[in-house]
Order: sequence, then structure tokens, then C-alpha cells
Amino acid sequence: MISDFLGPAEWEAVRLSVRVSLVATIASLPLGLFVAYALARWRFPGHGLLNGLVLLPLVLPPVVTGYLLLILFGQQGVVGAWLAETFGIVLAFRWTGAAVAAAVMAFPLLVRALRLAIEAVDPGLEEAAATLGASRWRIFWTVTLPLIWPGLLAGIVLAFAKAMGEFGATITFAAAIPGETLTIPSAIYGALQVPGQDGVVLRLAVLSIVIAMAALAVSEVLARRAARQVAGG
Amino acid sequence: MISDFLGPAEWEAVRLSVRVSLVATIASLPLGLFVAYALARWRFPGHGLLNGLVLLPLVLPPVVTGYLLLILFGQQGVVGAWLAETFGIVLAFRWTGAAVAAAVMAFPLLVRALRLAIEAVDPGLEEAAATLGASRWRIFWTVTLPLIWPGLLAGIVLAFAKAMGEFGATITFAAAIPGETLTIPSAIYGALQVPGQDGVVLRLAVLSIVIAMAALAVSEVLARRAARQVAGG
Amino acid sequence: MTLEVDLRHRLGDFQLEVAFAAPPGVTALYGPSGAGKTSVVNAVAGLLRPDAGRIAVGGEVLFDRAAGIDVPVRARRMGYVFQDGRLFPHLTVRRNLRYGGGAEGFDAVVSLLGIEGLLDRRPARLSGGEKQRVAIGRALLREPRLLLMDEPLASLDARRKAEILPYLDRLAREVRIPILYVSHAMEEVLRLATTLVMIEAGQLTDSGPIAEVLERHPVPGLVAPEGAITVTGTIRSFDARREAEVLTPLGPLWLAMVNGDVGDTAACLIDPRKVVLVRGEAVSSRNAVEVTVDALRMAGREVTVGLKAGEAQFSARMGIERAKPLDLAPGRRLIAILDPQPLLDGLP
Amino acid sequence: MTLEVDLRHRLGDFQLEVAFAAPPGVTALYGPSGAGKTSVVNAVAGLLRPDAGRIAVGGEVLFDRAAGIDVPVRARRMGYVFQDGRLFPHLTVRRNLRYGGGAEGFDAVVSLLGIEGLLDRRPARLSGGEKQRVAIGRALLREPRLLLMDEPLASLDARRKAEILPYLDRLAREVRIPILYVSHAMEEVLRLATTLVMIEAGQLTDSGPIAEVLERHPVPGLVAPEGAITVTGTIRSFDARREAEVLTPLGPLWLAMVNGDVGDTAACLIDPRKVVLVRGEAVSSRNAVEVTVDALRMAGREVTVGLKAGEAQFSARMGIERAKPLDLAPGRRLIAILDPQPLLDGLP
Amino acid sequence: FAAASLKGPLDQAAEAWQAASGHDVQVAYAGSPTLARQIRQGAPADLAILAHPRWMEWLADQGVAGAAEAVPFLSNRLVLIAPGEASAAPLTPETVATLLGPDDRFAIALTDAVPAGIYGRASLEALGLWDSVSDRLLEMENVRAALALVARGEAPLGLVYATDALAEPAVSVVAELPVDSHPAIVYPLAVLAETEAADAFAAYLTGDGRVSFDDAGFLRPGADDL
Ligand SMILES: Nc1ncnc2c1ncn2[C@@H]1O[C@H](COP(=O)(O)OP(=O)(O)OP(=O)(O)O)[C@@H](O)[C@H]1O
Ligand SMILES: Nc1ncnc2c1ncn2[C@@H]1O[C@H](COP(=O)(O)OP(=O)(O)OP(=O)(O)O)[C@@H](O)[C@H]1O
Ligand SMILES: [Mg+2]
Ligand SMILES: [Mg+2]
Repeated sequence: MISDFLGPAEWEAVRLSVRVSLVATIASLPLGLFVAYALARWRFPGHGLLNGLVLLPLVLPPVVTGYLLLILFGQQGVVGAWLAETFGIVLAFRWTGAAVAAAVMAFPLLVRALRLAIEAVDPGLEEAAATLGASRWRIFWTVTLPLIWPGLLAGIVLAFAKAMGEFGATITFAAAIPGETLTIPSAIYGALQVPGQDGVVLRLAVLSIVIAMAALAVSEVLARRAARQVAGG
Repeated sequence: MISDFLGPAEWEAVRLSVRVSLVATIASLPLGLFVAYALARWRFPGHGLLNGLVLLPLVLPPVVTGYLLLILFGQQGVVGAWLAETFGIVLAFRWTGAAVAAAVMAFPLLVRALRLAIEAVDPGLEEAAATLGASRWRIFWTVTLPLIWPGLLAGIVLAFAKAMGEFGATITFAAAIPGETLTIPSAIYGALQVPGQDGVVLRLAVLSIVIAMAALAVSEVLARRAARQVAGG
Repeated sequence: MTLEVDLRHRLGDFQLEVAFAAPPGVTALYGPSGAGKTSVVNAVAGLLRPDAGRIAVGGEVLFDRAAGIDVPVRARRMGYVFQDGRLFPHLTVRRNLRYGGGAEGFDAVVSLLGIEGLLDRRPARLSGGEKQRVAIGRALLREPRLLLMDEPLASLDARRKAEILPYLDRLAREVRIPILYVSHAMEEVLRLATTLVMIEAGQLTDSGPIAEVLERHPVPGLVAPEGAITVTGTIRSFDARREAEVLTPLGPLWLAMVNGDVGDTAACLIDPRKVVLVRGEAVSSRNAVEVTVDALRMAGREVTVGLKAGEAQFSARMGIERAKPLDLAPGRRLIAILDPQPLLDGLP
Repeated sequence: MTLEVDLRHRLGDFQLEVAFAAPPGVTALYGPSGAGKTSVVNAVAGLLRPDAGRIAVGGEVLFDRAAGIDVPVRARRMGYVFQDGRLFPHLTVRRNLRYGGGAEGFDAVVSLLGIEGLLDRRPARLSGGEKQRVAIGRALLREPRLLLMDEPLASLDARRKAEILPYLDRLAREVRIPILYVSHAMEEVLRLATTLVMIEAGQLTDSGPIAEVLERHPVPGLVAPEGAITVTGTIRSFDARREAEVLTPLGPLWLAMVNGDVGDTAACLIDPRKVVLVRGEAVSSRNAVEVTVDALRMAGREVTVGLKAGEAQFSARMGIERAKPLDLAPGRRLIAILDPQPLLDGLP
Repeated sequence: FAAASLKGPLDQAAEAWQAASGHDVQVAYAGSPTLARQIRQGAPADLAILAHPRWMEWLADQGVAGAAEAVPFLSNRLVLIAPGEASAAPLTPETVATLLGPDDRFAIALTDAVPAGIYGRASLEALGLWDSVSDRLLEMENVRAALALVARGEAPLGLVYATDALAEPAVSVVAELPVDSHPAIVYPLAVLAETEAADAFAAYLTGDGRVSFDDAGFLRPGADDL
């Protein structure tokens, strides 16, 4: 399937990887923002627990995370069965599952970057917005969010890069179905198993680097523009 | 070798993992700080390149990173051979190699957290320190570093957690030699290969979670204390 | 609409305990650095939750510890000019100004503050005083029912102050909203305030109509000139330059820069060193009083002359060489030219 | 040691172009908000690199674009009190104060500033004025060869100012270091400054000894009272209360709050509305001058009386009803009581 | 250095030999490609057991000493498995279709990369079953992962080594694939270091040590397999 050229299968892996990574990143943003905000700003019972839980996918070998996902979200899994019954949503062995795996793996990076950024926001500015009649929600959108913009971009890039490179949890939870869950890392893994496929490995690796670097470059440009505005340059 | 109890081999893996992760984290701190500072504060040719390079280990599947490390730092590798000849330093298949692999994999996380924190430091304060006669070096130690303390802690925890969970690059670059490079994730991988070893997997996973959570808790306490001082609370 | 404040709060070693009422018009919060002024303002804004007490505006309770009421900050409808600015760094001046609403009056406020040229800049490119002006504008445009101004003019130049002060003055009079105004500059306080709240080390020293408070505590924060007396009276009229004719026990005195209207009370200070005695027939000053020398006292090279004007008593002090040509003796009739200070001049 | 500044710099639309010299003693940088004062100070501190120009202290060149000299900030040995504080938030007050060195004089500075009780706190727990005092202390303890103070007293109360001003005064005189002092408060400027640099919209308006500059530009930033004249003279003596006897064309006048020493020049303003005319034999004022009525002019309900005192001319103005009892006519001899303002009073 | 799939029995054999000979054995497990690359880069391996001859051939091509003299050490066979207790069934497309159900998938190791997958694909093709599963594959990182899927019931049918099926109680064998339906499965063993201990351990493994592998279900390779 993996040809010696960047054949259709490889292209498919690339397209899939980008889609999975984008979806994983974008879809985990709202929750990531919420969790980061909660961790940074609120004190509540279970604060430490949540904090630890978020970090988990980083500590565990990816395969274990993937296995846990399978146990939870697989068709036989507790949540998975419920999801399938109630909403007809099946994650395991679908590209959505690959996205979930990537999102989970990238989540600690996203949340940490966001949390750092949120903690750096001067609460005095949020107070000022409140005196001007802004609701919490408006304050978040018009003050907090723009001020954490650099952190948000950093988090997005980290998460996207991580999602692009994620392999262990993805293959364990979503397998490597061509066109469905066979992402670049899975393709690379496959190519690595076969002697003499180093060319394919190299091509795919370079491609995924190029994509990640492009994302990085965009984020840098955006972050620099924002910084220039705020700092007065 | 891995018995049904937390046998000596498992303990060895745990001790080794902690040692490797600690060394990886601590040893990469100075370089991480330097790179993060450079990326945050300086404009220089190659800025984008360095930025991308740091992100690489996140994008590439760990196995590829490990393989690249092997090619570079293995005894036959360009750098590895030179290191071995000149300093007698051998990294591949040693615990130091495992530390290097973990450090490389954790580096993007460390640098990003540090960079975000450094960018959030008000340059006005560093200017004030300069008018008070402080050298760049003193400013860094007495103003910048204390002010990025929360980011530093976040970076350390991320790096440590990542190092604890790192598997792909480690096993590829340093193999899984018991007592030398067989870290917890490798041990978990081993146990996963043998059916019926779920108990071992669970025990090891829990152990590594406990260790990472302990590190997280310590960092939270330290960060909160620092935040309280600065914010006046 | 009146603001009523009654609060107790602990901040580290610092204990705040004040109660006062601020009627429409400007209420000055006056007290040395660290007295607790910002803390009071924060409590009114809702940014500091007092340990105990009650805060109400126009009868609406904003905070009542005992009753468990604590209206959220955003619902308090106050315009707060912070001591430390707090402009949104990521928004242009225009969007900072518009943040609290108020397209209405935008142009007027912008031109009052002289920030027309800055509308598209971000705060990082403003000077200190420009930031302060934008912060004032932002609070004004909120259309608040209460203005909180924490040293709003501290880094503005005299000309700019001279433009903004009358505006605030008018605002307080016309819109009839209370303005809580923190300032160290006595000129500003005297120019604007109708009510004065003096606090020191977290405790209320006094509060009430400015003239009465200043009568009880002559020159807050300053040692009054030796032998000075405070004279109070009722405002009878204003002249074209808004100097007030005040009926005092010493006779009618004309005071510059007095707040209030006809019928209100005004106070001034008579410094013996600034009283000029004249042996002669006529003087051109409006603040000349016919007096009789009551007593003479010498101290070093200075003479203090006790004087009587009708029932009222005061004194003049001068160097001995100045007294000689006057040929002073008890019972002698002279003209005294007074320099009544609405407590405005003479402050360092 | 003298500071020489000559710089040109562009900030967005704003063009800065000033050149002046600041001798030992206090040099006030005076100008409206946004004039470029902070930018000048930053350039001297080395925080802003001018597009062109030269900056030198006591002959040592700190910056010279043409010669490619740019002494690093840390080596310039300046104490800078920033307009926006910039205390280190993670350090206690004590460590903030000690950051620039100077164990020497620590206790003296701390007690001057009244911050003994704050030494172990961090800045977040200080009030606005407390922060400002710590910032002053930090700059003083640096043992600088040049002090840069950007509105250092803006949020301090009168009593505290009255304590710190003489200290700065003494510092400037005794240690003989130049102090570059930005302030909008004319009292402060008049109290402290020996040199005045006036800038507006980035351009130098004038600079030089304060009396001379004020003579050329009477009340900077303010419209001088109508018909007011500026009178300059030489200081002959000081009395026990440090009022200065100034020999002027009108005769000797006594001025309060004058900077400088015997022999220096001092200037004051004579506002016609504050001149009191007396028909009589003797007055107790030290600022009384014998005058002859020169001319009379009526405008509305006011009379302006042209007066001659020897060669000098000035005028008095009063309501028409005040003028009547004086029986005014050209040639009549009267006594004029002046209220010469060292440009201190009368500012809004 | 040994293929990860050998972990259970090899640990036992190593322990036994260690006890008997007094030598100290350290076994480093990883996937065959990783091992091969490490050995190529000079890894301190005395002995290598890989899961497929091709990486051993690659090592020989790369000129690694000892690789060319590798001997076939173990063999294995493929089985179809199902979760829980399942009865044996004939190997026909129909049974496969029945067992798979309408929309479930077939768990197998990567069919063009991992040995078990490659062998499996060859076998299924030979048996005419490939077409009934080829578009329903759940290709996994390795055979253990495929096994786990079946054991968890996520896939109703999978293809693994007989050794795996034997070790996992949660699955049962539905059918054994004929040995001649695919290239012989061979685990080659090479002695890479000319040390006495290495030779001795290799001798032990190919001799007395085989028992533990036999117990685990491994087959002894035919003499002509490599
Ligand atoms: N980064 C910048 N970009 C563009 N213009 C700037 C920038 N910084 C300051 N300015 C402008 O330069 C002018 C001078 O600023 P500066 O801070 O020196 O004024 P200032 O005299 O200190 O005023 P203030 O009394 O209000 O503090 C102002 O008009 C300001 O708007
Ligand atoms: N978080 C805190 N913890 C402890 N003490 C505090 C804290 N914040 C303020 N204080 C103290 O409370 C007192 C009142 O502070 P506040 O800011 O209200 O003073 P202020 O009257 O506004 O002074 P200024 O004129 O200097 O701004 C000060 O003595 C200050 O040191
Ligand atoms: Mg305050
Ligand atoms: Mg300024």
C-alpha cells in the first residue's frame, strides 16, 4: 500500500493527518480553554485531581492511554457503548476516534500553555471591564481571550504538532485503517517495519515537518503582530 | 523477570525512570532557558529555524526521533563517534542515552512554557533593574527568573511528566536494557507483550502516575506561594 | 441620589473603618498616602468585599453583609477611573473609550480631553497623562450613576486640569450624580468638592459639607498658620468672576473659588501674617474691615495686634519695624485689609 | 557636573527635538501632557536610543550617535523614578530599596519617606502613594550621579510632599548632582528648580535659569492674569522664615518660597487685581510702595489705575465702587500694597 | 536483544540458564526493526532473536558479523480467534462473513509491515479469504494489539499467532490456518559476539531451553526453513 513514491495512499495519510490534527486541535480548544481557566482562576474541590488528570496522557506511555481510551470509548466500553446507543456516535476505529486520541494526547500541552497565559493576565483589567458593565462572558471574550492570544497560539501549535506526531494512542484506539485512521505516523511506523523503506519514512517525516512548520510560522506571525500592538513597538 | 509483585526488577525500572527523568529535566533546563530566552527576546537570523527545530520532536513519531538520535549519537553516528573519541562519552544504550532521549522529547514542552513566561515579563522591570546598575546576568537572575517562576515550574513539570512517559524514542535510541535503560514505559511495553500481565501494567502505570502527580503537587504549591507573594492576595 | 457607605475591613495589619454619606455633587476623599482611600473606592465599586458593612446608592443597597446582598460589579453602573489606569492594552483608544457603552457624548468627551489625535493608537503608545485622560473618558462614557475617581488628574498639566475640572463640576451639578473623588491636591478638592470625607490610617476623621469639615479641621494635613482663625459665613451673591460674597461676623468678605450656591455656607482662613493694617482714609480692597486695636503683644521682633471688628476678634502680626509708622495703641481705629483664604492658597 | 542633552527622535507621528543643559541642582522639565518629557528622560537614562544627538554628563559622553557612543543603561549610574513605578513585584520593599546598592543612608531615606512599616511587604500590598515613595527611595539609594524623577510626587499628599521636597532641595544643593525633574505642579517646580526646560509638542520652548525663563514665558501653560507684569530683581537677603528680599525696580519686595541664594535673580508676577490702593499715612505691609496715579481707564464696572513708582510702571484694577472713596485723579499720591506672586499662587 | 513477542518464555529460559550457569543475562526487548537498526548502529548485543528473517538478512547485507550465520530458532503458526468461548469453524468465506457480522472489523497486525500481518495476508489470500476481509481490516501496530482488540470484544474476529491465542484466556481459536498457506514463520537467532557465554546461551536456547518455548506453543522450525 505504501508505494515507493508519494503515492495516493501516502497523500491520503497526509490529508488524513492534517484533518485529524486540525479537528483534534480545534475541537479540544473550548474544553481546553475552560479547563485552563478553571485551573488558573478558580479554587474548587477536585482542583488538584483535574490538574493531575489533564497531565495523565503525558505521563502514561501512549499505548496505555490508547488502551484506556479503548476500554472507555470502545464499542464495548462503558462510555463508548452509551455513546453508540444514545447518539449513535462510534469513535473507535473511525477517524473521529483518531482525532479523539490525538486530542487527548495533546490536551496537557494545550491546557498548560493556556493556563500559563491566563495566569499572566492582570486581573485588574478584568476588574476594570467589570466596572464597565461587562458580563463574565463578555470579559472573557473581549479582555481575557485577546490578552492570552500568544498563549493560545502557542497552545494551538503545540497541540497541532503533537497531534501530527501522535502514534501510539491513535493506533491502539483507532487502528490504522487506510483512509480512515492511517495517519502519517502510522504510515511511518509501517514503513519502518520494512527494510529498505527509509525513503518513504523520510518523505513522510519531511512532509509532516513541513506542515507543522507552516502552522508554527503562521502562529509566530500572528503572535508577533499581537505583541507589537500591545507593546507599542 | 517482572514478577506478579512489584519485584526488584520493577523497582529498578521505577528508580531508573525517576533518575532518567530528573536528569533529563534538570540537564535540559539551562539550555531550555537559554533557547526560550533567545526565542522570546532576540531577533536573529535562524530564529525561525531554531523555533522549528525545537518543535521537531513533537511532530515526528517518537520512533523516528529515536532513530535520528541513533543515527546521530550512536557509536557509529557522526556526533556519537566524535563524542566517544574525544570525551569517551557513550550515550547509546546507556541510561544517559535514555536521559538524552527523554530530554529531547521533553524539550519542546519545556521551551514553550519558558518562552511564554518570558514573553509575559514586563520589559519595563528589566529596564528598571538596568537603571539600578544590574548587569544582564544579574537582571536575569534577580528579575527575569523569579518572575517566570510559575512558567519555569510548569515547564519542569511538563518535561518531567513527559520524560516519565517517554517510550518510543527511548527504546529506539537506548533500547530497553534492564537496569540500564529499561524505564517504566519500556517495562509496561514489555508487560503488554505478555498476556495476563495486566496487573503489572496497572501497577507500573499507577506508580508512574503517583510520581508525576507528586511532582505536580510540589510545583503547584511552589507556584501558588510565589503567586500569592506577587499578587498580594 | 446619595451614596451611603458604612464599612469595616481588614487588610493585613491595616484596619479600615469608615461611614459617610456622599450626596450628589463631588465628595472628596482626602487623607494621606496609605489612609485607605483606594480601598474605600474599591469597596464601593465592588472590587473589595468588606468584612462588614453596608453600601447603598439612592436607596438601592449594593452591599449588605448582614443581609447577604452583594450586587455584582458589572451591575453597579459606576464609572471608575483607577489610580493605576488599567486601560486595555490590546484595544485602541477608541475601543477603550467605547467599552462601557456610550456612543452618546463621545465626541464631546473626546474633545474635552483633547484625545482626538489618539483614537487609533493603543495604550502602549500613549504618554502617562494621555493614558489618564483616556481612562477618564472611558469612565465618563459609561454613563454611570456614580463616578469614582482615584486621583484622576494627578499627572495632568495645569491647563488640562483647568479644562477638565469645570466639566466635572458641571457634570456633578447638572447630572446630579455623586462623584467620589480622591485627590491630594487641595486646589482640586476646594474647586470641586461640596462634601469632604477625611480619613487617616483607615479611620474616619470627619465628613460632611466641605466648609463645616474644614472649619472643624482647618487645613487638613497641614499645620494651620499660627494664630489663624477660621471664619464661616453664608454666601450672599456671586460676582461676574464667580467670586462669592460671604456674610461673616467680620462683615462681608469676597472669596474666590468657592463651591456651592447662594445660601450655602463657606469658610475661609484669616492668617494674621497676611492682615495688612492701614492708617488712612480709604482703601480699594473689597476685603477691608474697620477695626479697633484691642491689645498689643510683642514676641521677638514681631508684634501681634489684637483687633476687634464689631463683636468679632482676630489679630494681625508684623515685624516691629512695620508696626512703628502705624503708631499702634489700644483703642486706635484702623483699616484692616484681610486676605481670606478659601484654604486654597498657601498650601505647599 | 552638568547634563547636556541634544537629541532628535521620532515616535510614530511624534517628533522630539530638544537641546538643553542641566547644571547641578534641580532642572524642571515642564510641558503639557504628551509633550515628550518622559521620552527625554528615557533618552538620558539610555532606555530610548535617539535617532540623532548627543548626551553627556560632566563631560563624559553617554551617547553620541555620530561618534557611535552609547553607554549601556546599567553603566550610566542614574537614579530613575519612573512615572509608572516599576517596583519589582516579587521582592519585598526592603529588597527593592537595596537593589541598586546603597546600604548607606538606608535608614535615613526610609524614615524620610515614612516607609519603615512597609519594609517586609511586597508591592502588591502597597497603596499608590506608598509605591511611589518606595520608588523614590530605590532611586535615591542608588547613589546616582544624576537623578531622573518623572512626576515623583504626583500621588503624594501635601504633608508628605512638604517633607520630601526640602530633602530633594538639600540633595541637589549639597551633593551637587543634577536632578531632572518632571512635574505638572508649579509649586513643586518653583520650590525646587533652579533651571527650567519648557517643551511643548516635542519642541523646546525655552530653557535656562528659572527666573529668566519665567520672565520670557510668564506662567507657562496658563494665561497670565490680564495686565499682569513680571518683575525681576536680585535677592538681597533672607529673613528667618526664608522669605527673600528682592531688589526690584519697584523697590524691595518680599517673596515667599524662592529658590536660589543671595545675589541670584528672582521673578514675581504683579496681578493688577491684587494690588490694593490706600489713601492714608501708613500700612503694615512689607510690600507697600509709594505711587503716583498716572492714568485712569474705565471698562465696564471696573477701573484700571495706571501707577508710577519711580521709573517703574504698573497698574491696579478694581470695581468702580471701590475706587470712589479713593478720590482718584492723575497725579494723586497713594500707597500701593502689592501681592507679588512668585508664580506660586493663583494657579488652578 | 530479542523480539518483544518472545518475552514470556524467553524470560523463563534466561532465568533458568542464569541459575544453572551463573552467567548474568540481560534481555532487551523491542520490535525487530528497532533491534536490527540498533544492532546495525553498534548496540552491545551478544545474541539476537528476531521475529522475521528479513531483518536478519538486512543485518547480513549490512555486514554485521554473525548475522549471516543465523539459525532458525523458532517457528509459529497462525490462528483465527474470536472473543470468549467460540467453537471451531471451517475456513470458508461464509464463516468469516458470519463471524464478522455486517459491520464489524477484522483485527490483524499491519498487513504490509508487521510479520504476523504479512504472513496472515499471504495465508488469507491463499485460502481465498482475503477479499472477504480486506476492506474491513483493523490493522494494528503489532500482533499483541490485534489480540487485545479481540480479547476486549472490539473485534469479533482476528488473526494472531497460535502462541498468542494460547496465552490469552479471553479468546478462543476458531480455526488454525494451514502452515503451507503462507511462507514459513521463522524466528532466526544469531550470535553476534564471539564470546563463550553468548555461544553457551545460544546453545542452551536451541537445546534444553526450548522447553519453555514449547510450553508457550512455539514450534520448532523445519531444517530447511531459513
Ligand atoms: N511608542 C510610541 N509610538 C508613538 N507615539 C508615542 C509612543 N510613545 C509615546 N508616544 C507619543 O509621544 C509623545 C510624548 O510622549 P511622552 O511619554 O514623552 O510624553 P510626556 O511629556 O511624558 O507626557 P505626560 O505628561 O502625559 O506623561 C506623546 O504624544 C505620545 O503620544
Ligand atoms: N493587600 C494588602 N495587604 C495588606 N495591606 C494592604 C493591602 N493593600 C493595601 N494595604 C494597605 O492598606 C492601606 C490602605 O491602602 P489604600 O490603597 O486604600 O491607600 P490610599 O489611601 O489609596 O493611599 P494612596 O494615596 O497612597 O493611594 C495602606 O496602608 C496599604 O499599605
Ligand atoms: Mg490609593
Ligand atoms: Mg510622561
